[in-house]
Amino acid sequence: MIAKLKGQYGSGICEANTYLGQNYMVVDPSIVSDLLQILRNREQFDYCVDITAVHYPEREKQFDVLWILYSFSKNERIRVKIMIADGESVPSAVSVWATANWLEREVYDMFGIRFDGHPDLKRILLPDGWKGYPLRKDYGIIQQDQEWVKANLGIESGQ
Amino acid sequence: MTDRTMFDLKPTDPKPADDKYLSHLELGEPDKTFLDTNELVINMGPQHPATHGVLRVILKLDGEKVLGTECVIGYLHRGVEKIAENRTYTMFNPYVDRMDYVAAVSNGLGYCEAVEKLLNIEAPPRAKYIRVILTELNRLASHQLWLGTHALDIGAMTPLFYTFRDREEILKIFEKYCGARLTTHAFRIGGCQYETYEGFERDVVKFLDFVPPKIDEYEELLTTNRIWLERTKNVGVISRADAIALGVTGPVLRASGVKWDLRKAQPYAAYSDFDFEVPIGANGDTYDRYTVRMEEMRQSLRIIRQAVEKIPEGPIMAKVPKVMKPPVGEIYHSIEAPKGELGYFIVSDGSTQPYRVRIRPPSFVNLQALDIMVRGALVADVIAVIGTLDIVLGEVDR
Amino acid sequence: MLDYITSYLSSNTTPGQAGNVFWALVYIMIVFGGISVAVMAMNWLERKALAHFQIRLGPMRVGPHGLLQPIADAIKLMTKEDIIPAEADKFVFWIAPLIILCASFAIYIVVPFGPTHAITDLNIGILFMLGVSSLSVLGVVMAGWASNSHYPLIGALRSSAQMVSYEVAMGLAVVSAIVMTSLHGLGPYGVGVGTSGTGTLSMIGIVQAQQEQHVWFLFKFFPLGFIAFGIFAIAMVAETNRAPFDLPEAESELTAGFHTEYSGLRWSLFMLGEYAAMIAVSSIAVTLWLGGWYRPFPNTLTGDTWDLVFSLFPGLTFLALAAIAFVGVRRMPKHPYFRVQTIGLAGFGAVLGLIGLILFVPPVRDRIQDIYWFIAKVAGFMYLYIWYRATFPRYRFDQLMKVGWKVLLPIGIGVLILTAILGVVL
Amino acid sequence: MEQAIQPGMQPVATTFFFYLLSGLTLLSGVFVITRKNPVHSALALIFGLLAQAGLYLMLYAPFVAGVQIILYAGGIMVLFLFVIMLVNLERSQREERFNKQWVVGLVAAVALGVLFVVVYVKGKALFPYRIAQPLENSNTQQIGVMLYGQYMFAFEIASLLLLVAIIGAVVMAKKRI
Repeated sequence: MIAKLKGQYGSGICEANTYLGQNYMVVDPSIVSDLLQILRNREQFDYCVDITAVHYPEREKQFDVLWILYSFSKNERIRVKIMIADGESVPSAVSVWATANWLEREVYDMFGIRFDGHPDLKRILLPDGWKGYPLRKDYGIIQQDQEWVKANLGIESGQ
Repeated sequence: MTDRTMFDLKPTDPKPADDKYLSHLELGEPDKTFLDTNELVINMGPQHPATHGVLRVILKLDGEKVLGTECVIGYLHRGVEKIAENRTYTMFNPYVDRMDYVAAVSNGLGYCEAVEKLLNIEAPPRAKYIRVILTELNRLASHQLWLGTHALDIGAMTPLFYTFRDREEILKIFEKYCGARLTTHAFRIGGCQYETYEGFERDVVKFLDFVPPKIDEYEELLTTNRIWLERTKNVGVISRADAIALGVTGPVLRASGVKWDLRKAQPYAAYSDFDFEVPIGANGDTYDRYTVRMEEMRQSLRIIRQAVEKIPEGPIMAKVPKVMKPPVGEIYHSIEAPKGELGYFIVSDGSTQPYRVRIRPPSFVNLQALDIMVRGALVADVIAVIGTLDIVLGEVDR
Repeated sequence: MLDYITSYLSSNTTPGQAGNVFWALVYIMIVFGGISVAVMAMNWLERKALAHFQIRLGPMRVGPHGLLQPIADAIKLMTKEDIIPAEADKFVFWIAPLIILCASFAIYIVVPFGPTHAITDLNIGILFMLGVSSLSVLGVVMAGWASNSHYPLIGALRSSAQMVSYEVAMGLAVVSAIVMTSLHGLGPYGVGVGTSGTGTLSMIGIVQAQQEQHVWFLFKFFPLGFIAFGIFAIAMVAETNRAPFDLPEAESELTAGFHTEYSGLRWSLFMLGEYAAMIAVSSIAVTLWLGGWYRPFPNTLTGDTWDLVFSLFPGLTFLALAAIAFVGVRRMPKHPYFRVQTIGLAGFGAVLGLIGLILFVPPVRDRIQDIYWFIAKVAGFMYLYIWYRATFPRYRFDQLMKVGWKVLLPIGIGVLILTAILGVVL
Repeated sequence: MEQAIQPGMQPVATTFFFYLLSGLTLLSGVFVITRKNPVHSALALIFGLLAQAGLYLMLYAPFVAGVQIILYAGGIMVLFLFVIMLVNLERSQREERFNKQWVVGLVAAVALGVLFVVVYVKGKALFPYRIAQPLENSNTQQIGVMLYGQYMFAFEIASLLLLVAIIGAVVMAKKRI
């Protein structure tokens, strides 16, 4: 499969490897939209387990965005990873897997990564007017949106 | 028309500002008669007896028919993933119990196994067996709690008390084993902290003999009850294709006819040693989800019985370094929690604290299916479907 | 004065018929007071019985075995803050519970607890009952609307649609009972005797017709009477908004339905109305189908011996209750903390036993008979209400309507037509 | 007190009740047209109908009274309330309440007034001072006999009319049958 994909995309697949028995590939953000389609339709990864992101503030391309996929017919998992810089947006996978809807919203909520083509991209766990993206590394663990807390809860601080 | 609906009956100020009464033509929208119905937007929750916590569902209704829903979640958000980044691997272990608090043991199992994988160690067989016994007991407790509350939502009060009576026996075993009943923190990375107490096996076997007639009792109250059938059959149907596309897992997926259980598909702990069935449903309706869960309870009992019979002697803790520093790398490990696939994606940067812990909560993903399951149904069905999804808000919001 | 009372007791008309204002007032006091007490007792019994269905104990703290719980509840409800939502329509909000209460209590005007133990015997008794009970819908609708809130309004809509629908089925079942009063056929199984007479709408007349025909209407034209009774028994549960038809107050969907916004005394008026209505419709069912105040087998098991045997039942019942109370005393924990409770329970048992003994005194024994059998039959229905609540899940709204219109109504019409035909043919 | 127990109806304060009920009827009639909130109007109408039922009872027509309560107060008015509550009241409250059709109203009022006066003047001749009291017990029976005997045809026509109304309502309400 990897070979086939490599043949198709060449250098678009930067790395395809296995770590602790788990397959993952790192791909170029430009091909990820197509690649997910192909994985879903041709390679039968019909179940999108999870979409998430990791923040590396010291890197130039600050964010890893990951898709964890599973194929019922092959009983196989694969992780697709791309690296993007802050402010870059990612193609949405909602049209490929309906479940991506909330998962992408959560990534947006926590990291501020925008997904192009998402039908309703807004915060999901945090309140709508909240400022800041808590799972970024520069967001402190006791940090909070003081303004929001004051305005909506009528208290000085949530701590 | 403003966003006031037909149900906003009493105006705050019936007179217009200029204090002049208008004929109905002057009021505009002359083609709109009073017989035109408006949609009613109703807010279910966050404090509502049937939303199982602080779920808020905004329902758009036409009469009693549901045109659409929107879930507003996050009222119980505690930033568990952020906390993980600021604690060591060991310190974070008890936190996961607080997510799905009715199935805390499963949460702990998933986390411990994920970290073990990252550390490249394996728990000893005896620990694995203890883990299986406790996890399956916990699955039973979780399903019992689900059944009680689900039946209560549909209006049958009595099963709630029956299930809580029997769940109590499970919690007693937990309490005897580790001192806690709900958020047990039963497992440690690398095995189990505690050896089973004196008489543990006897207690479990006694429970195994005690509970099957009780499950029959629940079924007697519900399974063939005509009202129950009418309330659950063909309600909240989700097709196989939709279920897969929406990524729902656990009993919800199996009720739609997908025979997929992580305990079979990718066995973890000691599950490969046991013989059990994976029940599936045919129609993907609320009744199928009910029967699937009921059968799962029985299968759990089967697994526990085998585990108690075959439990090996030996150590319960693997050799684990005092200071855990997993090598740089990423791991995704998932288990079959009572509610579906519970996954942990852990990124290690080689330090004592995880660089990132992503928890893939089954309730969160399953809840997303609520919308398509209740479209075109009635308000009462929304309650039934929320119940049948078996969500725990602690896990949805983390 | 004593003569006056005894002369009244030996008369054979109800105070309403006699046009006797004084006795009518006395009866009204007794009946309404009795019903209020019965509602409290029912409240306690329901909580207790439901608890035992559900392997709980129920109220145990206030008084021995929670016997004083209803009183504590009543005091609590009366002293609670009475909240009226700011945007509510004050007048309608205020009057709604009163309407429900009046409607459910007014039914008792025609309920015959015995041949003379009724406030009055209207010759349109059953019609009056149907009319008055339909008025409680108004209270529900008004309460839901006046609260100016979504849940109560939906609850009120559901409730009124439900009550109006089931009234139709109920009416049909009632009509077949009325038809039976004028038809003296023996039915396929030859139960009863053929006499001559005209039909009646009067509640006392209906009971007497059953006695004359030597058959409870439940068994008349078997199984027609049975089916009609079944329809009534289902419709009356729906009519009183009780499980499994308790959609208007479906707590898991609509929090508390039409009385969500009510609190304190006003809320308790709703509850009082609901329970009073439950007892009222059960009384109607007993009157129409179960031979009203007559003891079992009044025509076959005749003679002094049987009369004596059946007249012992009231006293025996109270003695049995007293015995249960004394068993409870024996089982009370022997701890000083429980001493007051133990003494209280023993006292309660003693009172019950005393009442039982009084009921053995021949004059009392004879007079109390009618009322005892009537109440015993009604109590059976009350127990059914609790049993339903413990057993059944709740119907969905469309299913409820389906049952009402597509099942009960056609069957009701069929039964009515068949009854009429059978009555003419046989 | 001693002779209070006697069989047969004893009219109790008839005149008082007549004026009480009539007054209630009139008062609620006035309320029906003057209340701004249609729900209040409907409630007033219900009270009026109940008071009328009381008047029927005084005329020894219990069956009519019972039917009045069941059908009007219990049935029709509930549906009325239903409709009114679901209509956008905010709008209707901002609309003009009276149509200002003074001429028509005046004509109608004058016509009614004339009729009333004529009946009052001639009534004593037209009707006997006190009509024979029908027996309360046979009233219901007589209505039945009348409806299914003498007025059979009219009765059936009326039921046919109702059937048409039902079908019409279903056709109008259902978009697709």
